[in-house]
Amino acid sequence: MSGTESRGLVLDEKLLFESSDPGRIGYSLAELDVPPAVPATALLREELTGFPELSEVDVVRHYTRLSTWNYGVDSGFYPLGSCTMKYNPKINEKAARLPGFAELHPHTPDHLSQGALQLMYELQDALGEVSGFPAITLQPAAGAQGEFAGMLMIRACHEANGERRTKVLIPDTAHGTNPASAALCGYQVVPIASDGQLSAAAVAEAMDSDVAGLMITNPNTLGLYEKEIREICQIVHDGGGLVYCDGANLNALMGISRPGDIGIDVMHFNLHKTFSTPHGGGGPGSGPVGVVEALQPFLPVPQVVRSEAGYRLDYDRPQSIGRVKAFAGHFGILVRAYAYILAMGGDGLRRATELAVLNANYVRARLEGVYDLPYKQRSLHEVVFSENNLANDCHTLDVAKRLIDYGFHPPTIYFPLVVKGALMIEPTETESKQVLDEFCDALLAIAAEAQEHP
Amino acid sequence: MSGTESRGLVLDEKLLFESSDPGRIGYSLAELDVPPAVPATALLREELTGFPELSEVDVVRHYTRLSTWNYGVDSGFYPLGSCTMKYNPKINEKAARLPGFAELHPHTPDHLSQGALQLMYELQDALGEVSGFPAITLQPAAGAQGEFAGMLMIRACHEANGERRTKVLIPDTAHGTNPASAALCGYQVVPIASDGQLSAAAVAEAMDSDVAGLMITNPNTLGLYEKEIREICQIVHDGGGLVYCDGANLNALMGISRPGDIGIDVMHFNLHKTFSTPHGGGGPGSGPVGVVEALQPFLPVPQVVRSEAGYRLDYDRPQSIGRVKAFAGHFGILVRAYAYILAMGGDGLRRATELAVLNANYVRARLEGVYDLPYKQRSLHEVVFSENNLANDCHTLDVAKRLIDYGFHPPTIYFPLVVKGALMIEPTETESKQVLDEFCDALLAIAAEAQEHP
Amino acid sequence: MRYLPHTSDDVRQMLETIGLAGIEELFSGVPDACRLSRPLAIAPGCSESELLGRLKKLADANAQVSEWDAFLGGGAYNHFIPAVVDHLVSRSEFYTAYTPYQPEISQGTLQAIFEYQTMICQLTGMDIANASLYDGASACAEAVLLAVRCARKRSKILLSQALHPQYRETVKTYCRYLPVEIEELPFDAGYVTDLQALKDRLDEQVAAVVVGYPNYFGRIEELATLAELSHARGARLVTAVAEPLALGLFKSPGELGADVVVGEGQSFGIPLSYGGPGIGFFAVKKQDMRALPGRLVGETLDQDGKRGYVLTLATREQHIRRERATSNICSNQGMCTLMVGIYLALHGKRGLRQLAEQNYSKAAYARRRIGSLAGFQPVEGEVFNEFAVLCPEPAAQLLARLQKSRILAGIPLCRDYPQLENGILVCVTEQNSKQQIDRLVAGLAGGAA
Amino acid sequence: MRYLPHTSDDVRQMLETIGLAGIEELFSGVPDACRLSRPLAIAPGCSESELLGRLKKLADANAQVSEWDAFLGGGAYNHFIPAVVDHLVSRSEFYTAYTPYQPEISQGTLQAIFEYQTMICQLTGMDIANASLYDGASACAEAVLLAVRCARKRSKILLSQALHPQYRETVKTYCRYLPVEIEELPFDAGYVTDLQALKDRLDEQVAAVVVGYPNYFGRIEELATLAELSHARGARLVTAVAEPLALGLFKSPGELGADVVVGEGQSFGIPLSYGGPGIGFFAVKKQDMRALPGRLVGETLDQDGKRGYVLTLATREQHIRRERATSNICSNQGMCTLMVGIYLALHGKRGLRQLAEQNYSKAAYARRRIGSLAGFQPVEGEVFNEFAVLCPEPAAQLLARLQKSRILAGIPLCRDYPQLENGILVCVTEQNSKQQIDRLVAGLAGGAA
Ligand SMILES: Cc1ncc(COP(=O)(O)O)c(C=O)c1O
Ligand SMILES: Cc1ncc(COP(=O)(O)O)c(C=O)c1O
Repeated sequence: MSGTESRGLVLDEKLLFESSDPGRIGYSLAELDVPPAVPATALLREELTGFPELSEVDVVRHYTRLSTWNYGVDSGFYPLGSCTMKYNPKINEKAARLPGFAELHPHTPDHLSQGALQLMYELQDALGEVSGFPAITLQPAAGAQGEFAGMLMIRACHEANGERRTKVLIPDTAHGTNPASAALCGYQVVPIASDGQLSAAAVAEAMDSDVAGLMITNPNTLGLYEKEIREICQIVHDGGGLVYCDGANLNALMGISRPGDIGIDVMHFNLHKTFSTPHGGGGPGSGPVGVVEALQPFLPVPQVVRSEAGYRLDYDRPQSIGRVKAFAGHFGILVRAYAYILAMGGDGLRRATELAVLNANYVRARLEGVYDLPYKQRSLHEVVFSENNLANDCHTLDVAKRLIDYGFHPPTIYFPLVVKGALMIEPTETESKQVLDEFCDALLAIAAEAQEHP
Repeated sequence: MSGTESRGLVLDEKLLFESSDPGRIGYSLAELDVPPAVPATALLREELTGFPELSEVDVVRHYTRLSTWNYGVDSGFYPLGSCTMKYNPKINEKAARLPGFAELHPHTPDHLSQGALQLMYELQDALGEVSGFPAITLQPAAGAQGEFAGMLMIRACHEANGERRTKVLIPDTAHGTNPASAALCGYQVVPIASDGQLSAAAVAEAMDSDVAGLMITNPNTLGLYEKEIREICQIVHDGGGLVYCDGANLNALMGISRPGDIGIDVMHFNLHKTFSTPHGGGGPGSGPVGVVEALQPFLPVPQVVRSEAGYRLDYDRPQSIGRVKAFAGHFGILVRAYAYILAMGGDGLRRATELAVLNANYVRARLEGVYDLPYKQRSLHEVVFSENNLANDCHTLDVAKRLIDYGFHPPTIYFPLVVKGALMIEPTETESKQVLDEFCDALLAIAAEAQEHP
Repeated sequence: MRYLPHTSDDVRQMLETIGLAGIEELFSGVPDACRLSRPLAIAPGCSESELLGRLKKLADANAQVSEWDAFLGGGAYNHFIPAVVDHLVSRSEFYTAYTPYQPEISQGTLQAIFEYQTMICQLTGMDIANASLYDGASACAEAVLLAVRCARKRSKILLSQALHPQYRETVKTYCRYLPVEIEELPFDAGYVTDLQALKDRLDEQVAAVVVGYPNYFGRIEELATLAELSHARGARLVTAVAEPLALGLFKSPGELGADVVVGEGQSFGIPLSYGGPGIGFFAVKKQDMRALPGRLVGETLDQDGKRGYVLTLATREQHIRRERATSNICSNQGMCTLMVGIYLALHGKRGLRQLAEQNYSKAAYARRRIGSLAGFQPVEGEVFNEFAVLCPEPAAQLLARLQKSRILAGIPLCRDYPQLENGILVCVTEQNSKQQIDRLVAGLAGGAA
Repeated sequence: MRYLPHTSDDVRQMLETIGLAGIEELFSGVPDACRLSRPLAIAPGCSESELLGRLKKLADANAQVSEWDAFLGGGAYNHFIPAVVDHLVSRSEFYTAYTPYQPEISQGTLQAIFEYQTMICQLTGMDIANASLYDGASACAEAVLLAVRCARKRSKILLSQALHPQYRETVKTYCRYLPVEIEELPFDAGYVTDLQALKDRLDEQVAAVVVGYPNYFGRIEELATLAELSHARGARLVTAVAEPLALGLFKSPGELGADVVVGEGQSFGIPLSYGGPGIGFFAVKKQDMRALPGRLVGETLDQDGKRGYVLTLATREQHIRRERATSNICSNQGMCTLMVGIYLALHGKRGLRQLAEQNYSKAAYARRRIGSLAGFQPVEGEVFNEFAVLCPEPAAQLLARLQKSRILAGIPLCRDYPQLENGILVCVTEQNSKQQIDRLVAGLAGGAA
C-alpha cells in the first residue's frame, strides 16, 4: 500500500460545460447515403442549450484526469465491510467485450443466441450448485432488486395458497435494502432485536399467522454465522412463513454451507461481490435469485431453459411474478461471473472462502484489544469493531479520515447500526498477508495517535 | 490543464522483487496434454534466482500505481519541442489490436497475409504522396534507424557509381542522431555553422568531391523553413552529393511543401510524431524512409509490392542495402499510422499542419518580448526561446521545474545547442487555444516570479 | 490460483497469529448440520487461455449485429460506440471503485455523475435527474411509484398500450402488491395513444398517465396534448423514452409538459450486450425533487471554498429511511452513467443532432421503400428511427425467411400484441447502410437478398 | 475534425494576436518554389465507424494464428498473453508519455524499466541490461559493434550460419561500411555450429563469435565449449536468443560464459503483429558496461534520501556524443519493455519454468511423432520448442498442401538455406494442443487432416 498516498479533495478540473467551446466537435459521421429528411418543424427541438462542445482530446483528458481523483481496488486495499471488494480479473473484462457477446441484440431469436443462452443456463446451474437451490433467475439487476423479486415470489406463493399475510420479520442487523424491499411488496416490517446472532426464541416470539416470512442475512452483517438458522427456519416454516436470505455475504460460505440445504427458501446473490464482477463506482451489479422448488412457478419471466432443440427463453410461466426489468438480466455482468467460476472451479471457490475468512480473522487477531470487539463469537469473512476503546473522544469517522492519510481506503463505518461507531472490515481473499499487515499497522498507529495526541 | 498538479518525485512503491513472496503465482497453465519431457540435467538451469513471485492482483496494483507517477499526453499538454506530442487517437489502439493484425505471424505466406500487405502498400503510397517520394520502405524501427538506412542507401548509391566519398555535412542545429547515424555508415561528419537558417553559401563552401551528402532538417530544429533549400540541394547535387532530410518536423509541411519536390533525395518519417502513433514512454516508433528514383534499387529488403497476383514481399533486390531489422517493420505502428491517415484524409492532414503552425505562432506571439526570441524569422510548428531575458540568474532549468509545479510538462530544453538555454516549444495541432492560454499564462507568471523573487 | 496471493507460509503464520491449528477451525461457528459434506460439483478451475477459448466459442455461437444486417430495436439500439468510451471506462480507478460514499477519494466518479445528471436534464428538458436506475423499464415503474407517492390520495395509473410492452410488464410487477390500480389505454389507428379513450378514463383517481416517446410502434406521441389533458385532471404525465437519441431531434418531453421523464440510456455508448446492463434515467421537475428515487450527486464547497461533489438527499434513501425510503435501490448503474456521459460529451450539441437526423433520414428512406412494396403497410405519421409494419404474411414466417439471408428484419409484434400477427417492428440506425436497407427491401419483397 | 479542437472563432482570435490576416500568411517563410500547388491526393477523411469497418476488412484478410493450426516460429513465437498485460499497457500515463527524460514526472516508466532490466539480467545470467534495442536482429548487430569497439584492434566477426538468417543479414547491413570483416561458420551434421571450423578460423583478429541459443534450427548450441574456445583466443562470445522462453529451462548464456547476450523479447507478452514491434534485449558483463548502446535506467536517491530512478550513462548517447556515441538509437521500445516486465512478473520464477517445460514437452512429442513418419527426419539432439525437419518432398509443395487443411506447418528453410530444399522449421508452443499436433502429423503423413 505504500506509494498510494491519498491526494485528498484537491479538485479543480472544470466541468465539461465550462471547458466547452462553441463549434468544437469530438465525433464524425459517415456521409448520409440516403436522401436527407426532417420532421415537421413544429416537432423539432431548439438546439441543446448548455450541452458541451468538445474535441476528442478534450474528452479524453477530462475523464482521464477525473479518474485520477478516484481510488479503485486496483489502486490498493479496499476493506469496505459488506461490499466484498475483491480483485476484478482482467480477463473477465475482455470476455464481456467479445463481439459475440457485446454486439448481441436482446431481440435476436433464440436459435441465433445459443451461445449466450448456454452461458446463462450454465451459470444458473453453477449458482444453484453453490447455493443449493434448484432454480435460479438471472434477471434482477442488483442485490436489492433480487430482494424485491424474492419477496414478490414469497408473496405470490402465499397468495396462490389463498393466504394474505401482512408482515415480514427483519433482524436489526439487516442491511437497509431488506426493509425497503419488503415494503415495496406491501409488507409491514417487524424488526427483531438480536444480540449478535438471531435467537430462535426471538423468532418464535415474533412469529404469528400474519407473518409472511423472515429476511435474514447469513452470515449476518457482523460476520457471524447464524448458528440457530435451522431452528429459525423451522419455526418460520411451522408458522406458515417462508425464509428469505440476503446472500450478500455468500463469500463466507462457498463450499462450506449451502443456504438451500438448511431451510432457506429464497436468496439473492450479489455477483458484484461474491463473483468478482466490478463494482463500477456504483454498479452495474447483478442480483440473481435462487429458490426452492415450491417457489419455482413464481420466478420472473423469461427463464432460460434447455430442451432438445437447444436453449431458449421461456415466457410461458402463468404464475410468474412477471418481469422486474426489460430483457433477461445484466448479461454483460453474467459473462464476467461465469468466467470467474470457470477460472476458479469448485475447489477454487471454496479456497476463496477459506482465505477470505482467514484474512478477516487475521485482521481481527491483530487489532483485537486495541480496538473494541463487541461480539466475541468466531466470525467469518468480516469483522466489526466499535469505537468504544478509542481514547480522547476519537471517533470512527476520525479513524476513517486518518486512514485516508495513511493511503488506505477506509472500512465501512456506522453500519451495522447495532454497533456504536461500527468499523466494519472485510478484507476478501485477494489481499495478501503483506497488505493486511500494512493496514493493521496503520490502524494500530492511528489508535496510538489518538492516545498520544488527543 | 488545471487539475493536474504534479506530484513530484514522491515514489515509494516497492520494487517487484521486494514485494515478492516465495510460492505466490500470477499465472496458470492448461494441463499438459502430451507426455512430459525434460532436457538432460546438465543443460538445465537452476531456479531463476531473484525472479519475482507475485499474484495477479499484486502485478495489477504495482503497475497501476507506477502509472500514476507518470504523465502522458492524455494527462495534459506536452509541449516537447521536436517531439510532436500530438493526441494519440484511441481507435488506432483498437485497430492495432484487431486479431487479424495482432495475431498474424510474420512468416505467414504472402497469399494468407493480403490484408496486412495491402495496408502496408497503401501506407507506402500515402507517405509517398505526402512527401513527394516515389518509393518508401516501412522497415526502419524509428527515426534514427531511418536515418541510418537512408545514409546507407546514399553510400550504396555512391559505391554503385564507383565513388568513395567520405564526408557528410551536418548543420549545427541538427539532432544528435544525424551525426551518429552518419558515423554508423562510416562517414566523417563535417559540421556547418548556420545562423538560424543554413545558407547556400556555407554549403557551397563546405562542398567538395569527398562529400557524400548533406543531412538537413527542414523545417530545422528552430522551427524555420530552410529558405535556401532548393539552392542548397542544387549545390550538393552539382558537387556529386545527395541530400538527406531529417523528416522529424514533417508536421509543419503536410500539404504545404513536399521534400521530394524540392531536391531532397531521401528522408525518414517519424510515424510516432507526424502520424499520431503513441510515443509509448520511449517507443516503439516507426521510421519509414522515402527515396527518389535513383535510390530505389538500394531500398532494404523486403519491400511490399503489388502484382497481378496480389501483394507480396519482394526479396529479390540485388542492390539492396539488406535489412536493418528482422521482418518487415513495426507493423503494429504502421496500422496506427494508416488509421490516422484514413481518418484525417488529405485535407485533414493539411489542416493539421496549418493548426500546428498556428498554435506555435500563437505561443510565440504571447511570449515574445517577455522571453527572448533569438531568431525572429517567421517560424513554423515550433518556437525556440533562449534564457537571455530571464531576470535574476534564473535559468531554463528553473523555468522547466517551475512549470511542473504549475501542472505542465516542460518543453524540450537545452536543444538545439545553438541557442543558449533553449526552451523549445512545439504545441502540435491537437491543443486548443484554451490550453495554450493557460500554458502561456503560466510561463508569463514564472517570468514575473523570476523578476520579483530572485 | 492466480487470483489468490496466499503462500502456504502466509497461511501458516496467519493461523498462528489467530491461534488456530487449521483452516477448518475458522469455520467452527458453522454448525455441523449446516455444513456441506462434499466438494462443490463444479469443474476444476482452468487457465486463462482455456477460459478465453471456451468463452470465444460461446460468443461465436451468437448472431452479432456487426455480422448480420440487423434491423432490431424495440428498446435496445445498435449505435456506433467510439473507441474513446471503452478506453476511458476501462480505467480501473473508475470501474474497480465502489459507490462514491467516500467523497475524498471519489471525486472522479462524483463529478462525472454530476455532469451526466446535467446532460440528462438538458436532453429531457427537466430540472433534476438522478443517477441512476437499473433500466428504462424499472425506471418507468419507479416513476409510477413516485406519481402515486406524490399524488397522495390518487392511486390509478393509465398506461398506454403503445408503451413498450416490457415497460408495462415491469410497472405491473412493481405495483403488484401496492395499492395502485393500473388501467391500459388503447392506441388508435395511427398507433398512438387514443386521446378519446384518455379523456374518458381520466378522473380524480388518476395519479399519472404513462406514454412512450417515441412509443413502441416508433410513433411520436402528441405529448403537449397528453400533458394538457392530464394536468387538467390533476394527473402527472410520465414519459418513457426508450430511444433517447430521438431527443436530439424532437422537442424534449419537459418542454412539452411532461412531469416525469424516464428512459433507457443504452443508446448512448453502452453495448447491446444481449440487453444489459443498460441504464435507467429519471428526471423530474423541481416540485418532485424530494420524491426522487435513487442517488443524486450535488455540488458543494469544501472547507477551503473549493468546489467538490457529494451524494445528496441521502435521507430519502434506504440506508437511512429503510422501509420508508423512496426506493430500495442500492447498487445501480454507475459505470453506465460514465459511458453515457462520455458518449454525450463526445457528440455534444451538434453531433447528437446530426446523428439523430441521420437515423431519422435512414428510417424515412426505409419506411418509404417498404411502403412501396405490395402488401406492406408501415405506420404513418412521425416516427424516429423505428416503425411498425404490417406485412402480407405472418411475421414469424417472414422473419425466418430473411434470416436465411443473414437479415434480422425486425421484431415480431405478435407476442405482445396478438392482434398484430403480421406486424413487425423495423429499426434503422446510422449503422445500417443504404445497401443494407436495399437488401432488406429486396428480401421483404421476396426476392433473393 | 474530431482530433482538432480549433473553432473558427479560435482561429480568428489567434491570428489576430499573431497579427496575421490569414492562415496562409503563417507559411510566408516557405518559398513559393517550394510550395505544393495542389491538394494532397489522399481520399477525404472518414468517420470512426467507416474507419473501423475498413480496418476490420483488412484484418480479416489475414490468417491469424488463433484460427489456424499454426506451427510457425523462426524468431516470432505464438505464446498466450494474459489479459492483464494489455490492460496495464493501455494506461495512457504509460503509452502516451515521451521517453522519461523528465524524472519528476516519469518515475512510473523509469521504475518499470529498471525492473525490466533486472529481470533480463536474471534471465540471461548477465550483470547489466539496457532498455532497449529495436529487436533481436538489430541488437545482434549492435553486439557485434560493441565487440569490435571493445576489442580495439580486432575487426573480424565469426557468424554461425546456424544463427537466425535475418540476424545475420542485419549484422551485415550494420557492418556494411564499417571496418569489420565478417566470416560465416558452417554448421555440422547435428545442425549446430561446427566446432572444428571454429577452431580453424579463430585467430587474433577475431573480436567475436556469434551464435544462436537455441539456433535457427532449434538446436541448443554447446555454449560452454564455444565460450571456452573463443576466450582462449581473446574473442568475445555473443549469444543471440530469439526465443528467450528457452532460458526458463536451459542454463543461461551468462552462466555458460557468454560475454554479450542479446535477443528478441517478443515471446514475453508482445503480440506477433506481423513481426513488429518486438524488443531487442541486450545484456553484458560489468566490463562492457560503458560500451553498452542505448538507454540504461539506474537507481538514485533524491535530496530527501528517497529512492528514485533516472536515465544514466547518458554521456555515451547520441544527444551528447553525437557522432561518437555508442549507438545512434533514440526512440526504442519503451512500451515493449513494459509488456515484457508485466509478463515476466505475472509468470515469475515458477511460471516461466513450467511454461518452458510445456513448450519443451510439446515440441518433444511432435518431434517424436514426426520422426516416426516415413521419410521425415527431424534434427537430433536437444531442442527447445522448435526443430528443423527434412521432408520427403520440397517444402513449398508440402506446406501448400497443408494450408488447404488450415495448417501452417512450418517455415520453409530453402530461402535461407538453398541446400535444404526439403527442410522446414516446425515450432510447437503451449498454444498448440495435442489435437493440433496430431492433425499436423496426419497432414504431413499425407492423410487428410
Ligand atoms: C448486506 C447487503 N444486502 C443487500 C445489499 C444490496 O445489494 P445491491 O447493492 O447489489 O443492491 C448490500 C449492498 O451493499 C448489502 O451489503
Ligand atoms: C529532429 C529529430 N531527428 C531525429 C530524431 C530521432 O528519431 P527517433 O527517436 O524516432 O529515432 C528525433 C527524435 O527526437 C528528432 O527530434
